[in-house]
Formats: sequence, structure tokens, C-alpha cells
Amino acid sequence: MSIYIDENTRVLVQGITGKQGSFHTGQMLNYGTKIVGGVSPGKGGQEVEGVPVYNSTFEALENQEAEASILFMPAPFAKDAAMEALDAGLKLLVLIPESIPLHDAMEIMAYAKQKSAVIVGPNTFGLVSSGSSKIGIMPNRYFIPGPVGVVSRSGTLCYEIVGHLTDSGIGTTTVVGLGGDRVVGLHFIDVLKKFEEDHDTRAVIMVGEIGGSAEEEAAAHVAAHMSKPVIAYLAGKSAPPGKRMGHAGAIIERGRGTFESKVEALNGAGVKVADLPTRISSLVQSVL
Amino acid sequence: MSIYIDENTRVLVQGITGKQGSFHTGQMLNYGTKIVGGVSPGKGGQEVEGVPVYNSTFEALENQEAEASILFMPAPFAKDAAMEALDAGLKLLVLIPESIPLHDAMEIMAYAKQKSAVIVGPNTFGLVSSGSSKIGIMPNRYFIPGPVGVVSRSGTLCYEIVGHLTDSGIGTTTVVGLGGDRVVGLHFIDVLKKFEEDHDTRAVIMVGEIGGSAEEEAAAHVAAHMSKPVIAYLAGKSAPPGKRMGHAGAIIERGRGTFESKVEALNGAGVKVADLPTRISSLVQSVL
Amino acid sequence: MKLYEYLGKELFNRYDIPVPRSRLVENAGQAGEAAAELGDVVIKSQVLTGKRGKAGGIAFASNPEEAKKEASRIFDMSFSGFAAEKLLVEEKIEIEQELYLAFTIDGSARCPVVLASLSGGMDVEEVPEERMIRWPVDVSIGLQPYMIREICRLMGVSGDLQKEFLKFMPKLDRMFKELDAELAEINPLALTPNGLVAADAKVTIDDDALYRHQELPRISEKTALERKAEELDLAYVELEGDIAVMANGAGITMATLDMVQHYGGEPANFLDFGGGADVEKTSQSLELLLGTDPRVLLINIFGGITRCDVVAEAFVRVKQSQGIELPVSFRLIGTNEEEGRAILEKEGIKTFNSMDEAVRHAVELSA
Amino acid sequence: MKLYEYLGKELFNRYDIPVPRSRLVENAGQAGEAAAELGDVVIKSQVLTGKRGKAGGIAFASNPEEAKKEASRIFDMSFSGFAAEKLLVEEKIEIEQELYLAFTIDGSARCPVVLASLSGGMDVEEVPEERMIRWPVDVSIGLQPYMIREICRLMGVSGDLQKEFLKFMPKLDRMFKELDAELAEINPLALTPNGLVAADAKVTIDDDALYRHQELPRISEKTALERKAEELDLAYVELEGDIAVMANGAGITMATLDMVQHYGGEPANFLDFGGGADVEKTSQSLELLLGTDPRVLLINIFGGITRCDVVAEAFVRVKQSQGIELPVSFRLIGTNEEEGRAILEKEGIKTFNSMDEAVRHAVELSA
Repeated sequence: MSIYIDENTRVLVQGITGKQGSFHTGQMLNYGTKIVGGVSPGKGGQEVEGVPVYNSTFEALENQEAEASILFMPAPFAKDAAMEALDAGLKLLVLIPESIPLHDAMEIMAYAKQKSAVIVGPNTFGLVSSGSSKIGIMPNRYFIPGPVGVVSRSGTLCYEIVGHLTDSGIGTTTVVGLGGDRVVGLHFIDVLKKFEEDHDTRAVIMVGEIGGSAEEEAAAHVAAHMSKPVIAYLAGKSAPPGKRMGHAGAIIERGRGTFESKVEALNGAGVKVADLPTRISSLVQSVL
Repeated sequence: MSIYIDENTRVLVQGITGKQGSFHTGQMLNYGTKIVGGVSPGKGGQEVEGVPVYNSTFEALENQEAEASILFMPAPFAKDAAMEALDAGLKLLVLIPESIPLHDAMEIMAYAKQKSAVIVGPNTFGLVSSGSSKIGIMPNRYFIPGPVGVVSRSGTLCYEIVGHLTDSGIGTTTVVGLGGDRVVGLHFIDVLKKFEEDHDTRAVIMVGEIGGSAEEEAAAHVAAHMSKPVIAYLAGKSAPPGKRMGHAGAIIERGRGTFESKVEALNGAGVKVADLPTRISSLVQSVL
Repeated sequence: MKLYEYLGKELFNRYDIPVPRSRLVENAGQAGEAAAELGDVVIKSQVLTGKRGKAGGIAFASNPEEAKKEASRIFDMSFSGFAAEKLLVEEKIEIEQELYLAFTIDGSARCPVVLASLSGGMDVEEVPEERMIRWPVDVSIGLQPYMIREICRLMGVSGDLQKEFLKFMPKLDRMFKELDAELAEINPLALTPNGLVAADAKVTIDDDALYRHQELPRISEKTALERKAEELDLAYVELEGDIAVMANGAGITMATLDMVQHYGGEPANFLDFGGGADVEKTSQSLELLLGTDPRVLLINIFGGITRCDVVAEAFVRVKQSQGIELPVSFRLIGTNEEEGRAILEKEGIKTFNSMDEAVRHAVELSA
Repeated sequence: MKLYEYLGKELFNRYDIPVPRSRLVENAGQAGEAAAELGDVVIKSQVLTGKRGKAGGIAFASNPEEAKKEASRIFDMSFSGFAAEKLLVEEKIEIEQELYLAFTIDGSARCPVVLASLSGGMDVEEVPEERMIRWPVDVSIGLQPYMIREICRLMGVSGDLQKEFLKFMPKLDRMFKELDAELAEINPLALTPNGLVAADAKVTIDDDALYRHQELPRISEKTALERKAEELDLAYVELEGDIAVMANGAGITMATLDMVQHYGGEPANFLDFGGGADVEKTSQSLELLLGTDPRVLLINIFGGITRCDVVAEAFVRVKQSQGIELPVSFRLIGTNEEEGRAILEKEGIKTFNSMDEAVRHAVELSA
């Protein structure tokens, strides 16, 4: 089983004719994702990797049925594309672009809430239900089916950890990238709820980092509602306060979002926090 | 039975300390309405007709449970009061004021939709579930229980018609005033759906008027979905085009919303349209 | 409140919406001067009625003499009873295509709606449904660029013209919202070599929101009597007949007029004096009606918030102070009806219980 | 992008938010002149670090002499390594009460949040939770008057001060939104006999939205190296240690630094050169790091979109063009790892498969 997406999820690619869009359309098709159409204003009628291209999301949905969309475009155009997709009725949007203005992101989130839609990202690698479908830009080969759910704020670090798991013979149910920005659609707590309900997921890995309070909120949720074991790793122990460590969201401001407060909260909730990313797979093995 | 409200509906009165607010609080209490609190900024701590007054809807809801609210205040303050009530979690708002700016009304409606709340009005007499509760300003004595649902765009004309029914010994289940403005929360079609589901309602009276397209939309709905008999009366047959007949919504503009188009639509849907308001009760008697 | 074209265009200008260069003139001489300055011109009567073009209220002139002549002609005309006090003399623009664009309010959808069509220049009612794109604008997010692109796609517009719309529509949208407009219509919206230009302007401001737009002028199409009624906060519309009607509530007043016509009479007016009026306001309503010199007076009161005794008292007061000589048909039921009737009976005035009877009586009296 | 107080106040002024009268000065003499003009003054160092008050960067003066003296003193100071280039000389205002007001962004609620407190003047972290009112603002409706009244009620504010907030907050809200601010903080917000006045201004603009605010100045707290990295579109932060770190992805770069520290080393920097960089950008990243003269270079590549052969090629290019003399610990796996390794092996460079081993090796090399 899987959460959010499965092999039947029909996906549009917004910004399909761009370099990133076309490359990852190929990668997603290779993985098995059901891509039914692409959107690129002014480029309607073309094909990319055999996928028909439309001028707008509305036009795409006049011709194809779809539930989800992945967005590739420069940040200044992302809000409009996301609003369009939501208005047109899509219920799951994966926002790949980074550097989307915060006020744009907040408008997207407010409208998604109204439309009861799920936003993954922005500044995310997307999500993958191992072995059946991916809507994202993660490398295909590390994501093989297995019993562990993974949810992460960062990309490459998540691949590193999933790579370790794979090397240890442990596969994943679904792997979700929350995104590295300050305002993102999904938080740990949302994904934890889904994993708790997912019969195939037997343990969950949280990959967090400094900044924000998503890990602390997740800890409170784990303590109150999670029956499945949760293992965590947090990046940024050595980061100085007040500095943005690459991700817009990875910053300790006004004494909030420190490594220590997160570890304390997670430990208090019974979550095992690995001190090195390379030690996660053995912690996972111990709880499976 | 009844629709929207019943004897258990707990009601706040916003603007309770004003002349209209305090008078109708007394009238509603007399009718049996469960008024649990009043709101009047800066007047918290007072009592009106034995009802405690609070400074804000939030404060009222910290002290009382309530689902509905009726609003009495000058039009320029109505939007803010309505937004507050919606934000505070109330699910049914009766907007008595007339002359609320259209753009304000549209903002109220958009937010109500987000909050899954029902707006009755503005510029309405409210609604009454005969014999159990009223949230409105209609005269108490005409509204006695019986088998007929009534939904009207105008006030006094509705009382006139319900008065006739009462004189003929026919009572009502619920009587709903949609309001006389161009932008109102409930349309005929919304209330017709409720009456169709209400076991106690055996026939429905629609009191419409020229302007807008609510009657035409209702006619299409009746044709497709209503099993119960519907009787209508429409005011404004003699009104010249382009003139506002008292109600902001009662205007024939650009050839739309004429008496003829409404009668034709209703007749086409099998709705009997009375040529005089005084002939409705006999039409109703013929279908009961 | 409908605005004259020139006022609408002043507002367009304020919102950076392109309009032709123009001069507003008050006599034929000024029209000639304007033409001397602007070259080929269009001369347009500034009246609020639609279809002034068909009525001859728009003329072209290619020199000052011609402009003076046409202006004179238009100043002498009457449009639905109104003469134009001002003319707008505009440069004649080079029009490649006439489009239609409007923002208005959709009562069904409870939100603003964009109307757009490639079939501009003609009456909006005459544009076939499928050639008129309607796009409701969700108030919680407002007009977004993708909506404009989508409207363009549905119109069959792309490329440069789409880019023009992407610049143009947000300005009109902003004006529509900020000025509490009910309608902001541009017909035709002219596509010129320099882009989109608003060749006409039909702007209506929501009367109920005028209090927050002190900067706007006040324009009224109302008759003197309607204006007086407005000051008294009465809903009053002048009609052609001879039976003066007074009732409480818009719906019942309309229904009373309908019933008067149904029984063969002709109402002289619509007068809704509202719910819960006091003796003063009720008296003023009566005085206003009597001032119109009708043949018969029909009063139809179904008392809810309105108290019958108050209406009766007002009636007696007016009768005593200025006399009420014409025949009256008086229907009075509802709140405090006994008290009201007692007051009237002292003065020898009979009332009806039934609206039907009262109306029939009024029609008989008028025959 | 953090703004200096004086810039924040310029923006406040543009949004009609009351601020004290002031002069911006660049030397002590000008400070004296400003004091001569303004009377009793406050002299404030214009630096971006917080807590400049505690550090002595704020002084009072009641005459020009005193102002000159204090200004001199402050110009000579250093704040977290930065000297003040400008001082703001402000009239001393009569403060009845010091309040706190800020608009910021709440990542948990995914919307702006108003922070308000009667306990102004102190560090925001020191205000007890229950004295700090937090009100998330629903983006779909924006700040509404009832929210302001409710914030006031929760603060225990009513009457005239509530009226002041009803005027004040919408202005700050508008600025916050229109300028794409991440933070607009006023601490203290001074209640004076003339109403609320912003006695300080801490405004941060969202870097990602700067492209649509060409009117705003560009301010950087970054070091010269960080600025150079910014031009190359690299995420770079200078640190204190001696092991230069380069990795692809913010999370894994942070984790690499953490691991360096875990094994007893000290990272010299954070350098995330992003996903999918080409040979050019990768070379530039390497050159930038080598320019910092570290003791050891640690490269940690987990290739996803990033191709290992591209990284290897860039490394070889830099090695050949300028030489890489310092010891290197190179971890390279993922997309095209065989090709990458082959390229490096030709140059005699060994790579690790494991991040753990690579980091431990780097730490050993630095010892």
C-alpha cells in the first residue's frame, strides 16, 4: 500500500516543455508514474516523451482526467500555476521550485485549504510510493518497496538515508519530501497520520532539521497518537544561530527551532534520534 | 420537523443593545427562541431582556455555546460583524441589515463558503420554524405549525401570504426569507432542497419577484428534483424595466429577470403560479 | 449610481486604463475648438440612457465647422426625456477590432464576473451566448493571471493580444473593486495599433457603498419627486397612472401595483415607506403622495414592525393639517389594528381587512 | 534582507505609520547639528545586529555638544564585528507606555501572524507567553477590524488605545504584505500623548521576493566571500573551522558539518552547490573554497540529479589549472559514479563510498 499516491494516480506535468520538466517526465514515466498530460502555455499540441501538451490546466482537464500535478517553472510563475491547478480541481500538487516568495506560498496554501487539496513543497523532491509511482525528482533506483515510511525536510540527505536502508535490504512504503522552505504545505504531523493508518508501514523515519517547529509539533503528535515506532535524524546540530543553512526554513531565529529543543521534544515522545545519518538503518532494524 | 433551525438552536444576537436588537430579542424570546447571548462591543457585562451581553462573538463563545447568530447593526458595520461570527465558528448567520455594500456582501459569502456556514440575507426578515424557534423580525402570531414550507424574497408580502394561509387554517413548517438584495446567501434552490428532504413539509410556496435569475434556477431544480408540489407567486408584473422597485435585487436589467421569463420557467417546471397573492391559499389547499 | 461616460473615463484614466484623448464641452463653440485641437473627432452626447448611438447621439466630424454643426444638433436632442448637458469630443482612434469587456456582479454565483467577447460594439444582449465568455472571480483570491489567460483561450485569443489583456484586465478589476462598482463595461474595447483602448465607459457604482466614496460626484437620474423621496429615505418610483399607492415593504408594494393593474387600474407610483416608520415619516410619505395630485389614494398596510395605530395617527394628522380631499381606499391589518381602526373611525374613515377588496375599491374609485 | 532601522522607518513613513522626527547622520558633527534642530534626542547606531542597546549603541543627549560626544563614541564601537556607518538622531518622544507589535510569518499556521503585547521595550524572547498575543491572519480574508478588536481584548486594551490600534495595524499590515516582508517589528511601540508612534523598526524583506521590489535598496550582512558565493548562486556560510566542506543539498551539507564536529573536527564553511550543477558551477564552487585557504577539503557527493562524472571532471579541471595542494577527502556515489571514479583514478585520486569514512578521514587529515 501507499499514502497520497499509487499506481493509479493520474498526473499532469506543469512546465513540461522546460529542461527540468521534460527530463523528469521521462524519469517519472520510467518509474511507472501515470503521466496523462503536460501543461505549457503557448505550447499546446506538442508532445514531450509521448505525453500530450496543453495550453492550460483547464484545457488539459478537458481532455484528460487527472488528480495530481507536478510543477516545474521559475519561482515567479509558480503561484499562478498552482492557483490555476487548484481552481481546475486538482487535489495533489507537488511544487518543485525553490525560492517561491513567502507571501505567494501563503496564498497557495490558503487556497489549497479552501479547495481541500494537498500541497507537497515547495522546494521539495516530491513523493514516491516505492515500486508504483513517483511524483518528484528523486533518483529512481533507491526507492524499492518495503515496510518503512520516510518523511523528510531535505532531499539529498533523505536519499542518503534511504540509500543506506536499501543497502541494508530495507525498502520503503512511501517517501515524502516536505520541502525546505519556511512555508510548506505538508508538515511531519500530516504525513505521520497517514503512515499510522497505512497497513503496510511498520516503522517511520523522520528526517528533520533546525528551524521552525514542525519537529516539536510532530513529537507531541507521536506521543499522543502514534502506535508505530518512529526513528528520527536531525540535521544542523553544528549550525550557528541566525544563519540560513541553505534551506530558507533552516534557520534558528529568536532562540526558536534549535537542535536541542527538537531532540528533547522527540526523545520525550519516545522517538529514537540517531546521532549520525549512517546509524538510522540499524535503529530501524532493531524495531522491525 | 423543520429546516435550518429548531427549538434547540442556540442563538447569539449581534448588536443586541441597539433599538432593533433589543426589541427583537424580546420578540424572539417570546416566540421561544433559545437566545444564549448578545454581542455589543464595549457593552460587555450588561443584560438585555435577561440575556448576557459580551464585547465580541469570541468572548460570547468563550462563555456560551451557540450555532447561530442574528445581526442588527448599521450596514457599514455588518461585514466586520459577519466575518467575526464566521471566524468564531458560527454556522448560521441571519443578516437583517439592508443597504450592505455589494462588495461587502460578496466577501461575506465567500468566507461563509470557506467556513461551510449558511448566510440568510442580507435584507431579510430571517427564518422561522413555526411553533419552535424564529431567528428574525417577522411578527410572531402568523407563524403556526403546519405542512407548508414557505420561501420568499420579500418580507411583508410573505407575511401577507402566510397570514392568508393561517386564516385558512393552514400552518407552516419553516418560513425562510431570502432577502431583497442582489447578493444573498440562500437562493430558492438551496431552500427547496431542504424542504424536499423535510418529512413534515408537504407543499412549498415560493414568493419571488422580478430581477436576478433565482426563480429560473429554482424552476430547473423543481423540474429535475422536486417531488413535492410547489406553488409560486411573483411580484413585479407591472414594474417598468430599469427601475429598482424598493429591493436592490428587484430590477430588470438588460432584459434579464423579467416577470415573463420567470413565469414561463416556473410553469414549464410544473409550478403553479398564482396571479394574485390572495389566491395562493386555495391553490395550496388543492394540492395538500 | 450610473456615471456619465466622461466620468467613467476619468476614473479609467486614474487607474491607468488607456482612453482616447478628449475634451468635455458644454456648447457647440467649444466642440469646434476641441476639434481644431484633436483633428478627426467623435462627438458623444453625455447621457445615461443606453443606445444613444442608435438615437443619433454620436457623430463624427473631420473639421471644426462640422464638429460645431454636429454638436449643435446633439445639444438639441432629447434622450428618453433627458437632454445632454455636455458632449465628449474625442480623437477618432484607429480601430482594428472591436471587443467587449465588462466586470459585473453575478447574483447567482455571489461574486464578480468577467464578461469578455470578440463581438464588441453591438448591444450586449445581442451577442450570442457562446460568443460571450463569462468567468466568475472567486472573491477569496481575486482576479489571477491564469484566469485572464483562460478567458483569452476561451475567446480564442493568444499571443500579443493575450499579453494586452494580461496588462489591461487587472487594472479594470482593481477599479471595479476599489470603487465598489456594480458594473464597469467597455463596449467597444478598441484594439488599436497602440494596444487596447477603452472607446466607451459604462460604470455604475453601488449606491449602498457611496458613503465610502466621498471623492465621487453624485449623479441622479431621478425626478425631482424621487429625489425628495430619497431624502426622506423612502423607496419611491414615479409611474404613469392615477392611483397613488403607499405600502410597507418592497414586495407587497409591487404586489399592490400588480393587483391594481390586474383589476384594470393604473398605479401612479411605487412607494414603500419601509417597516417600522414613525408618525413623522409616515406623514411625510403621505404628503409626498398628495403632492403628486393623484385621483385616488390606496394605502395597504400589513402591520408587522409597522404599527397600524401609527399609520392611522399620521393619516389623521395630515388630514387635519392640509386636508385630504381625494377618495381613499385604506387597508389596515396587523400590529395594533384595533387601535388604528378606532383612530380612523373617529374621523369617519372606513378600512378594509382584505388587500383584494381595498385594491378593487381603489380601482372603482379611479374609474 | 534585514533593513536598517532608518530604512524601516522610511518605509513606515511611506505607509503613514507615525515615527519620531529624525536626521540620519554620517559623522559626529552632523549629529550635533541634528540635536541643535531637534532638541532632546536619542542617538542610535544603524546596525543590523539585535541588542545594540545593551551593547551601548543607543545614547541620549540634551544638547548638541553631548550629541557630538555620544555620536563619536558610538561611531568608534563595533557590533558583532560591524561598525555603524550611520546614526539615526531622533527627537526624544514622550512615552507613556511601551508596547510591542509585530507582523511575522508563522510556518506552522502557514500564514502571517500578529504578535502584540503590552510588555514592550524588552527582548521579545523575554516576554512571558501569556503576555504575548498571537493572532494568525487568514490569508483569504486578510486583517479585518474585528481581529484588531479581538487582539486588543486579549491584551486588555479598550477605549482610545483600541481606536489607535484600529488605525495603526491596518497600515502595518498593508506594508507587510505589499513589501513582501517576513518581519515587521516595532519594539517599543510608543504610546505618546499624540497616539502610537513607532520608536523602533525591524523590517526584513523576503529575499525570494526582492525581484519584485526594485525600489528597495540592497543590504547585505554577508562577508565578501558570502557575497561572491551569492553571485554564483551557491548557498554558502562562513564558519570558524579548518575543514572546507562541499556537498550537494542543504540537508546533507548540514549533516556533513554535524558529522565533522561529531568526529572532533571543525568545519570551515557550509557550501551547498545545489542539485544538477554543471562542470562550470562545480569548478567555481571548488575555487571559492580553495580561496579560503582551509587545511583540508571534504567533498561529499551523493549523486541524484548531480552527476558524479561532472563533479570529478570539475575537480580535475581545477586541479590542473591551479593545483590542489591540500589534502582532500572525497566521497562520491550515485549517478554515474563509475565514470566519475574512473576520471579521478587517472589523476591518482581515491574516493570513498561511505560518508562516514570520508568524514573521519577528513578529520584525521586536519588533526
